[in-house]
Amino acid sequence: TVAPLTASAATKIKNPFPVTYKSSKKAIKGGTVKVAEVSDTPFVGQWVQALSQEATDADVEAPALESLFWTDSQFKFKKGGPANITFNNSNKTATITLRKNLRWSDGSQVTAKDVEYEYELIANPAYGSSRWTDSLADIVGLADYHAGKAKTISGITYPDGENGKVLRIQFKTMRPGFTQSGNGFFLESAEPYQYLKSVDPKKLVSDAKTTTRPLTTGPFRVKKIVPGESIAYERNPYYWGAKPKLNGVNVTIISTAQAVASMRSHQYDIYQQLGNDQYKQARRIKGYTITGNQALYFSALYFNLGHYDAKTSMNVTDRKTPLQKTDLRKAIGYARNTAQVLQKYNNGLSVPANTTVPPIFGKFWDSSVPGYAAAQNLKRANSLLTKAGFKWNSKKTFRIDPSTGKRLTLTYLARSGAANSEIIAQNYIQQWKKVGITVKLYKGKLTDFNTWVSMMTDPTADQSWDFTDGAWSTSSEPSQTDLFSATAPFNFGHFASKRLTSLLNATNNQKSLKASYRVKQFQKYQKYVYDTAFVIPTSYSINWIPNNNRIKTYSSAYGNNPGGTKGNSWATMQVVSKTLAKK
Amino acid sequence: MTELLRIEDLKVHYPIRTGFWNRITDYVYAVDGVNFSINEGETYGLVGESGSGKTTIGSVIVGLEKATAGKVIYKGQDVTKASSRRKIHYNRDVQMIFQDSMSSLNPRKTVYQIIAEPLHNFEHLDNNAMDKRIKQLLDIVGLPQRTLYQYPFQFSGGQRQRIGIARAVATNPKLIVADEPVSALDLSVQAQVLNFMKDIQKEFNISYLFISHDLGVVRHMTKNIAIMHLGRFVEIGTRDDVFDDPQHIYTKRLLAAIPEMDVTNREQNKAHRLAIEKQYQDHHADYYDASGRPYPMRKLTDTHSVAMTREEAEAAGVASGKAEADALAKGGE
Amino acid sequence: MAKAKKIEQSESQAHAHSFLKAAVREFKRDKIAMISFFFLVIVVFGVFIGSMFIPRDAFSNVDIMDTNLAPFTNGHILGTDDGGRDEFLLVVIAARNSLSISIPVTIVIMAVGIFLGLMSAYYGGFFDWIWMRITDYLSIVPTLMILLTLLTIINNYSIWTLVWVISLFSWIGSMRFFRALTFAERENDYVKASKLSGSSSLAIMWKQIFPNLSSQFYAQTALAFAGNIGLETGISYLGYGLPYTTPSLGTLVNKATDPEVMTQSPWMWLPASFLILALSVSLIFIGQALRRVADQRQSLA
Amino acid sequence: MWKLILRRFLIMIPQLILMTILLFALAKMMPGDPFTGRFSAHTDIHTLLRLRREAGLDDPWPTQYFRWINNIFHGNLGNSFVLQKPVATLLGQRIQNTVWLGLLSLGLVYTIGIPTAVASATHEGSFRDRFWTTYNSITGGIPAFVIYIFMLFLFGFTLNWFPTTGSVSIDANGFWPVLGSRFYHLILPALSVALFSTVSLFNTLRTSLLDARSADYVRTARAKGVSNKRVFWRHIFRNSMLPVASTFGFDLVGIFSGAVILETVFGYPGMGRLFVQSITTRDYTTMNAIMLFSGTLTLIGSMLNDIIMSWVDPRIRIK
Amino acid sequence: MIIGKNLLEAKGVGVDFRINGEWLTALYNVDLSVKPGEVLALVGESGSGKSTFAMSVMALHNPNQSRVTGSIMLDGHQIVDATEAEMRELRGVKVGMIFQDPLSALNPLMKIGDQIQESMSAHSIVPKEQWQEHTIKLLDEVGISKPELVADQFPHELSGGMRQRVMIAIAIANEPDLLIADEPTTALDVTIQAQILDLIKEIQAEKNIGVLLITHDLGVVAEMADSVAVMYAGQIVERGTAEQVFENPLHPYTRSLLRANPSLDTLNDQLYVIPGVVPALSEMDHSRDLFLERVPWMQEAAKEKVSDVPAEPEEGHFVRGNAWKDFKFQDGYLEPGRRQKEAQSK
Ligand SMILES: Nc1ncnc2c1ncn2[C@@H]1O[C@H](COP(=O)(O)OP(=O)(O)OP(=O)(O)O)[C@@H](O)[C@H]1O
Ligand SMILES: Nc1ncnc2c1ncn2[C@@H]1O[C@H](COP(=O)(O)OP(=O)(O)OP(=O)(O)O)[C@@H](O)[C@H]1O
Ligand SMILES: [Mg+2]
Ligand SMILES: [Mg+2]
Repeated sequence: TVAPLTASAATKIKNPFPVTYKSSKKAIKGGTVKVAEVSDTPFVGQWVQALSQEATDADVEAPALESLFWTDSQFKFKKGGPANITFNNSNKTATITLRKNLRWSDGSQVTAKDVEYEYELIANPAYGSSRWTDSLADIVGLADYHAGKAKTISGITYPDGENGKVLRIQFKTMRPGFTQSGNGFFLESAEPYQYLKSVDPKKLVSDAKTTTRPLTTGPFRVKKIVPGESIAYERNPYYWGAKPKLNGVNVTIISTAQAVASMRSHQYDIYQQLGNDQYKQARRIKGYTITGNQALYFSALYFNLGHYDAKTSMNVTDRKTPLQKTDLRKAIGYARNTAQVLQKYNNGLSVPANTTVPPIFGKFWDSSVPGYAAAQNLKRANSLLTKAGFKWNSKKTFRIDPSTGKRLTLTYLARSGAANSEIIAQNYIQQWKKVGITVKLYKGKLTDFNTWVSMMTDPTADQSWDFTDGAWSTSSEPSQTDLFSATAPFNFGHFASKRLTSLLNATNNQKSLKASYRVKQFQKYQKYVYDTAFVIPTSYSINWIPNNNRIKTYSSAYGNNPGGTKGNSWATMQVVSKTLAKK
Repeated sequence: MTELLRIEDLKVHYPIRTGFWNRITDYVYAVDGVNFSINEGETYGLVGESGSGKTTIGSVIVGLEKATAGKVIYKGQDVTKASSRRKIHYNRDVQMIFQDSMSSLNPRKTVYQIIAEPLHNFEHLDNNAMDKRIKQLLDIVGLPQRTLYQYPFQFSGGQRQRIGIARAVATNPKLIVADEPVSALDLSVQAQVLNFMKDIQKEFNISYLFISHDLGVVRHMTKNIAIMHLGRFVEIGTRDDVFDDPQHIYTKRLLAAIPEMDVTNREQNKAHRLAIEKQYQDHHADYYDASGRPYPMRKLTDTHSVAMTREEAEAAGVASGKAEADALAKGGE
Repeated sequence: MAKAKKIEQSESQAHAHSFLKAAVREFKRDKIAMISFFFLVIVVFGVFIGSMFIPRDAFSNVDIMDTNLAPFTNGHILGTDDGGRDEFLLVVIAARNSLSISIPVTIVIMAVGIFLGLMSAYYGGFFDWIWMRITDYLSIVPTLMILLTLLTIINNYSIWTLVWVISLFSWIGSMRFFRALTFAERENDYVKASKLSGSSSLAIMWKQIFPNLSSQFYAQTALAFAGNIGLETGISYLGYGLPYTTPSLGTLVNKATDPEVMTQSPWMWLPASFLILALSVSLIFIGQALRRVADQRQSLA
Repeated sequence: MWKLILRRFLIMIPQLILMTILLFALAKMMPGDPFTGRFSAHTDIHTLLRLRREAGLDDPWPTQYFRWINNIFHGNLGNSFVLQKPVATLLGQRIQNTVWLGLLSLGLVYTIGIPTAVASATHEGSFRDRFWTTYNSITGGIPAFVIYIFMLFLFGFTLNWFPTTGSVSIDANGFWPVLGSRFYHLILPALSVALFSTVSLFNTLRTSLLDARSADYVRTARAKGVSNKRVFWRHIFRNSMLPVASTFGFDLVGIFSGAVILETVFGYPGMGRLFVQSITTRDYTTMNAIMLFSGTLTLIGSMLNDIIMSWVDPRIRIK
Repeated sequence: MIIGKNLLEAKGVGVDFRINGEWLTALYNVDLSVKPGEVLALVGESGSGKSTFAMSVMALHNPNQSRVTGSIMLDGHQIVDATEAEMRELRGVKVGMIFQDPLSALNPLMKIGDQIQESMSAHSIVPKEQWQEHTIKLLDEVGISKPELVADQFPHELSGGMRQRVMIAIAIANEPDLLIADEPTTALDVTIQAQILDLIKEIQAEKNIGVLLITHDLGVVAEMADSVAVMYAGQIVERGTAEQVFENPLHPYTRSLLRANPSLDTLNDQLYVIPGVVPALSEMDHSRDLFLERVPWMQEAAKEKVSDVPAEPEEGHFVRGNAWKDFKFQDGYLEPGRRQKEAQSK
C-alpha cells in the first residue's frame, strides 16, 4: 500500500503576478490607449452578443460593451451597474431594473424591450444564433417561443411597459447558480430593438448595424472599424457613468508570431491573449508590467470508456478496454510527468490541477483532494499496475494485458496546436514506457483541433482512441453538470454512474440554494472524481496580461471593482504620458 | 526497262482549320492529282518552285505522309497503305536522302549508330556482319574508317550528306527519294555528292526520284523530268524534251530564270528572261484554271506530256479543278 | 542474339566511358562545379553512413531538462533544440530524411515528366490533347489545398507518404518542359530518317529523341533535386510537416517561424538552412556542368 | 481575337466543373466542419447540430454540391459560417488587399530584376555579372518565409521603419492619408518579395538578352547606322522581353498563390491569409470560393498569356 | 561605264578571330576595290572569308573577339581604325548591306515600315516629315506592289522574295554609295532569285552605285558582275573583270570551280570534283598557296612560299602565286576558255 499524497503537497495555486498595477506618476489628461489582441484569425466584429461567440470579439469589443450587471471578484452580482437584478425565490421571479440614464451610444434610451430583445435573438431560430442552450428553457414560455409555438415570450413581462426601465422574468425553478454571473439561465445584456428591428432576421448577422455601426452602452463607442483588423474607439458622450478619462482606445489584431517582437518595440499598451509559451520572453521586456489572475480553466486527461447514444442522449460506459480498471487509469495519471512539463514549458503559468473545478471558485474548489498531477510517481504507478494484474514481460520492456495476454498498448489522441505539442506528447509517451505501458499516437501523429472536435462530438466517428487531453474554459458558475453528467454530450470519456449522477444533481438542486450545502456537495463530487479517476485533472492556468507602464492603473481582477476604483475599468483608465514607456 | 514505281492520281490535301470551332474550312492542295512512273535504275527528276509539292510527293512515296487520294504502286503492288508497306519491308527497298544533312542526322549518334539503324531493323545482322557491312558502306561513300565513332557535327556538309547516303543505301534499296540533296552544298561538294550518287546508281542499279529546283543539277542527273507547279505537273518529258522543247509557259519561265555562265551574252539572256516573264504574266490565264492551278495533262509524244491550255481543256471538257476539289473535300469530311 | 547484346553493351559502355571522361574533363575545367560535386558527395555519404551510427533514441527521445542549449554546452556542438535533442545529430538525420524524400521525388518527377512529355509530344493528336487537358486541370486545381487535405486524411504520415503525395502534382512542370523540347526535336529530319530505317515509335522516342534531350535532362534533374531539398519547408510552415520523430531539414528550418527562436536560438535553424542553401547552390552548379558534358558543343573544356 | 477568348472560356467550363467537384469532395473529406470551430463549454451541442442541419451540412453530398453550384450560378457564393459575412463581401475586401500587394511586389520584382539582368548581360563575365548571378541563385535557394520573417523582424520591429501588421493604420483619416497608410503597409512585404524572388525573371531575361545580342536583326540594325543605345533598347531589349512577357499572365496569378505565406508572415489581411484561416476553421464556403477564384484566375491567367503574347509577338496571331 | 576614283579600296586587309583564346587568321592580305557603278562579285567556297570581308567593311565585327588590320578606305574614310561613332555615320549612308537570310535579318517584332524608317532616323539625310512617304517610295522602288499595306505588316507575313526586297529597301534607304549584298538569293527560288538580281542591277544602274556582291553561285556572277574576285581560305586568289575570269581563268582554284559546275558538256559524265577539303583556320599557312594542298600532283609547289604581291598577267587581271603557270588538269581536260586560247595560239 502506498501512502496518499497530502493535499498541501498536491497543489498550491499561486498567482505569481500582482492583480493590479499602479503607476506612481501623475496621470495626464486624455490620451489614447493602444490594445493588441493576439490572434491568428481576424475578429468577426459581431456586436450583437446573441449572435457572437468569438472570444476574440469579446476582447476587442470590450471598451464599448458593458454587461447589464456588475459583479464582485467571485462573479456574484452586485448593485451599482447599469442595471440591478433582484430575485424572489418564492415567486420564482427575477426583476431587472435599468438605470434611468442608461442610454445607447446614439443617445436613445435603453428600454425593457431592449433587454427582452436579446432573448428573442437567441431563442428565435430565424436569427441563427448558436447560443441557445436548454438552460434557458427554465424561463417560462421561452422554450415554446424557441420551438415556434408562441409568438411572444410569456415569462417575460414589462411592469412599466415596453419602453419602461423594468423587466420581470418568470422562472419554472430557481437555481443555486442564479446569483452568479455567467450561470446561463438568463442573459446579462441588451440590444437596441428600435435600431435593429427593421433588419431582416436572416441578414441581421451581416448587417452593417450589427457589424460596423453598432449601438453600445459602454464608456467608449466605435469611431471606425477596419474589418477584421482594428477598431478605433472614441468617448461615448451618453455613457451613464462618470465621463471616461481617455480620449480613445485603439484595438488591433496582431498574430501570435509577432506578439513578442511587437512588445519589444513597444507598439501597444496592452497585450491580450498572449500564449503561455511566450511568457518567458515577454516577462523580460522592459516597460511592461504583467498583472495576472487565475483563469476559469482546467485541463484533464479523458479516458475513452464508452459511447454516446445519440437516440437516448445518454453516455453509456460499455467500451471493452483495460482502461475500465481504475488502477490502470490512476497509474497513467501518476506516470505522467505533468508537473515537470508545466514547469518547463509553461513557466508557472499553468500549475498541476487536483480537481476539475478551478481554484478561482474559492470554496467550491476542494484543496484537500491530492490529484495525480502534482508530481510524477512512477513507483506508485508501477505498484498499481502490478496490483491490477498487468505483469511485465520477461525482458521487462513492457507489460502484458491479462485479459488478452498481449502487450498492453494504448492509443493516445494528442492534440496539435502549440509549438511544443509534439515534444510534450513524445515526452509523456516516454514516461508511460517507463512503467511498461506502450502508448502510440493516434494515426501516428498529432491530431488537429477540428479533427479532434469532430471525433469528440460525432458519435459515429472513429472511437479507436484510448485517452485524450481535453481542456475547458468554464463559465463563471462552477457547475460541472454540462461537462460530466450522463446526459452531457461533452462527457468525452462517456463515463456515467448512479453515484456521479446523484453527486452532480446535488450541486444544482433546491437545497443547494444554500451556499454552504452546495460547497459540501462540490467537495464530495471532487473526491469522487479523484477516487474513480474516470478523468484525470491535469492543469489550471493563470491569465496574464502585460500592460505598459504608462497606464496609471491596470487590473486583472474579476468583477467591477478593479484596483479599488469602482466601475468599468475602461472608463477609469488613464495614462501618465503621451508616448509608451520604454522602461 | 521495267517499271519500279508508279504514282496514280496522287492527291495530298492538308486541311486548314479556322473559325470558332477550329473546323476544317479549306485545304492546301499540296499535291493535286499527279501521275508518273519511275523505271528501275533510272533517275527521275522533279523540279518546281518552292512550295509546289515536291517534298510532299517524296514523302508519300517513302511513307512519311499519307495520300489523300490516289495510289502508290511498287513493283505492281499497291503500297498506299502503311500496313501493306510494312508487310513487304517496303522501306528496305525505298529510302530517302534529306535536304538538310545536319537535321537528318541525330547529333547524339555516332556514324556507326546512324548507319547501323536500318541494318539493325531490317537485316538483323550479327555483330561481325554488321561491322563489316558498315565498314563497307563507309568505303562506298568514301569516308575513312576512323570516322566511325565521330559525331555528325564533326563533319563537313558534304561528308554529312554522304553519311545520309550511306544510311539510305545500307539496305540495298531499289529506290531512293533524294529531296534536294545538294541544295545546301557548295559547288565543289555538290559535285562530289552528285558524282557519288551516280556511281552507286550504276553499281547497285538504284532508281532515284531526284527532287530539286536547280535545273542545272537536274539536267545533269536525270533522264526524265517532271515540272511541277502549284501541286500539279505542268510538263513531263525526257531531259531533251523539257530543256530543248519546253511547252508550258511555266517551264519556259523556269528555264529562263537559270543564270547562265555566259558573261558575254548577259544582256540577251536578261532580255530573254524578261520577255518570258512578261509572257508568263500576260498569258497566265491561258495556262491556269479559275482557282489558279494548271490544267490536266495531255500527251504530245510518247515521252513528252504537257498541261493543257484553257482552250484545250475546254475543248476536252475537263471540269474546273475547283469543283472537283470541293467534291473531294466534302467526301473527305 | 546474345552476342548482339554483348556488343551493344560494349558500345554503350564505350559511350558511357566517353561520357565519364568528358565529365571529368568538364569538372576539372569548372572549379566551382568540382567543389560542388565533392561537397555533395561528402554530404550525401556522410549523412547516409553517419546516420546509421545514430541510435533512434538520440533524435526521437525528448529530454525536457536539456532543452534550448546553446552550442558547445554539455557536449552538444550545435546545441540542442526545444525538445532537448542534440542539434548536430538532428541535422544529420534531418538531412538524411530530406534527401530520402528529395531523391525519390526527383526520380518520380523526372521519370514521369520525360516519359509523358516524350509520348505526348511524339504521338501528338488525341493522346497529347488528353494529357494536356489533364495537366491543365491539375494545374488549375489548388495543389496546396489538396496536399493539405490529403495529409489530413492520411494515416501514419511518413517520408513515403510525403514522397507520393508531393510527386502526385509536381511532374506537371517537367512534363510540359520535355513536351515542348520534344515538339521542337520531333521536327528534325532525323526522326523521319529513323522511321524510314524501320525503327518503331518507341525506339525513336527513347533511342533517338531522348539522347538529344539528355543535356536538358541532366540540368533539369539537378535543378529539380535542388528545388526538392527544401521541399517540405513550405508544408511544414503551414503546420503539415513530418512528425517530430522524423526530423527533416524543412521542419528544422521551420523553427525560424518563431521570431524568438529565429533571433534568440539561431542554432536551431541556421545549420539546416545553410545546408539546404549549400546543397541547392552546389546542385545548380553541377547541373550546369552536366549540361555542358552532355552537350559537347557547349563544353568549356 | 474575341473568338479565341470565347473559345478559351468555353473550354474552361468543363475544367471548372471538374474542379468544383474535386474541391467539394476534398472539402467534405476534411475532418470537421465550420461548426466544430464554435465548440465551447458555453454552446449547446444540440444547438450546433441544429445549425449544422439548417446550414444543410447534413444533406447528402450531391444535394449539397448542387446547391452550392446553383448558388454560384446565381452569383451567390454563400455566407461564411465562421466570419458571418457573405463570402463575396469578405473576398471583396481581401482581394483588393492582395491585388495591391501583388501588383506592387510584381512591379518591384520587375524594377529590380530587369535592370540587374540587363547589367549582367551587358557585362557578361564581369564582376557585376557574377555578383548578380550569385545573388539570384542564393536568394532563390532560401525558403521564402525565412526571408520574410527576417525582413519583418529587422525593418519592422527592430528598426521600426515599417508597420508590422494590417493593411492600413486605424488612425489614418481622409482619402489621402488612408491611401498613404495603405501604401506604407505594402512596402515591406512587397520589398521582401521583390528582393528575393527575381531569380526566374533574372535568368530568363539574362539568357534571352545574351541570345538576342548575336541575332541577325541586331546586325541589320547596326548596319543601318543606328546608335548603340537604340539598337539595345529597340532591338535587343525589346525582343528579349518576349519570354518575360510570355509568363506575365502566370506571374499575375502567382500573386495569389504566393500570397499564402507572405500574408501569413506579415499579418497582412489578404486572400492568402484568409485561405489558410478558412482551412483551419473549416470555413468551407470561404475556402471553396477562394479555390474557385484562384482556379478561375489561373485559367484566365493562361488566357491572358496567350493574349499578351499575340499582342507583343506579331508572329503569334490569333484568328 | 566604270570610271573615276575607287569607292571602296581595301589594301592588305586581314582579320583575326579569337577562338578559344587563340588568335586565328580568317582573312589575309586582301586587296579589293570597287568603283562607283561597278558590280564586284566576291566568290568562293563556304567559309572562305567572304562575309568576314563584308563585315570588316561595315566594321561590324565584335572588337573583343576580332581584330582587323590593313586599310579599308570607303569614299575617303578610313574604316579600320574608325570609332564606333564615325562608323555609324558611314553605315547606311556610305554603305548599305543586304544580308543572306532575310527572315532572321529582320526584326520579327517591328513593322516593315518602321524598320525602313529606322534606317532614315539614324541619319539626317531624309527629313523626318518625309520618312513615311520615302518608305512607301522605297518599297515601291523595290517592286512591292502594295507598299502602304506592306509597310504595316510584319516580316513573317511576307514571302521570302518580298522579305529580301524589304532588306534591299532598308539598305538603300539613305542612298548609299556602296551596296554590299551578302548572298542575297541563296535562300530563294530561281525565279525569285532572277527577279531580285534584276532589281539590284536596276538600282545599281539607276543610281550609279558600287555593289559588292557576295555569292558562290557562278551563274549569278556571270550574269551580274563587272569584275570578279575569287577567294580561297581567306585570300583573294584571283581577280579581274568578269570576262577575264570566266574566259581566261588563271588560278587553279578558279579553274577547278568552273569545272565543277554542272554544264552542258558534262551531261551524263562525272562532275569534276575538287579533291580534299578546305583546311581549318588553325591549319592555314597564308604564306603558301593553300589551294595547292588539295591538288595531289602539285604537292611540291604547295610547299613554296608565295609572294603577297599578286602577278598581273593581263591588265587588271591579278592572280596569286605562280601555280597558274604550270597548272594542268591531270586528265587532260581542257577548259572552254583555254580551248579557245589554245585554238587561237595554234
Ligand atoms: N503538314 C503540312 N500541313 C499543311 N500544309 C503543308 C504541310 N506540309 C506541306 N504543306 C504545304 O504543302 C505545299 C507543298 O509543300 P512541299 O513541302 O511539298 O513543297 P516543296 O515543293 O517541297 O517546296 P520546297 O522547294 O520549298 O521544299 C506547301 O504550300 C506547303 O506549305
Ligand atoms: N565571329 C567569328 N568568330 C570566329 N570565327 C569566325 C567568325 N566569323 C567567321 N569566322 C570564321 O571565319 C571563316 C570565314 O567565314 P565567313 O563567314 O567569312 O565565310 P563565307 O565565305 O562568308 O562563307 P559562307 O559562304 O558559308 O557564308 C570561317 O572559317 C568561319 O568559321
Ligand atoms: Mg521541299
Ligand atoms: Mg557568308
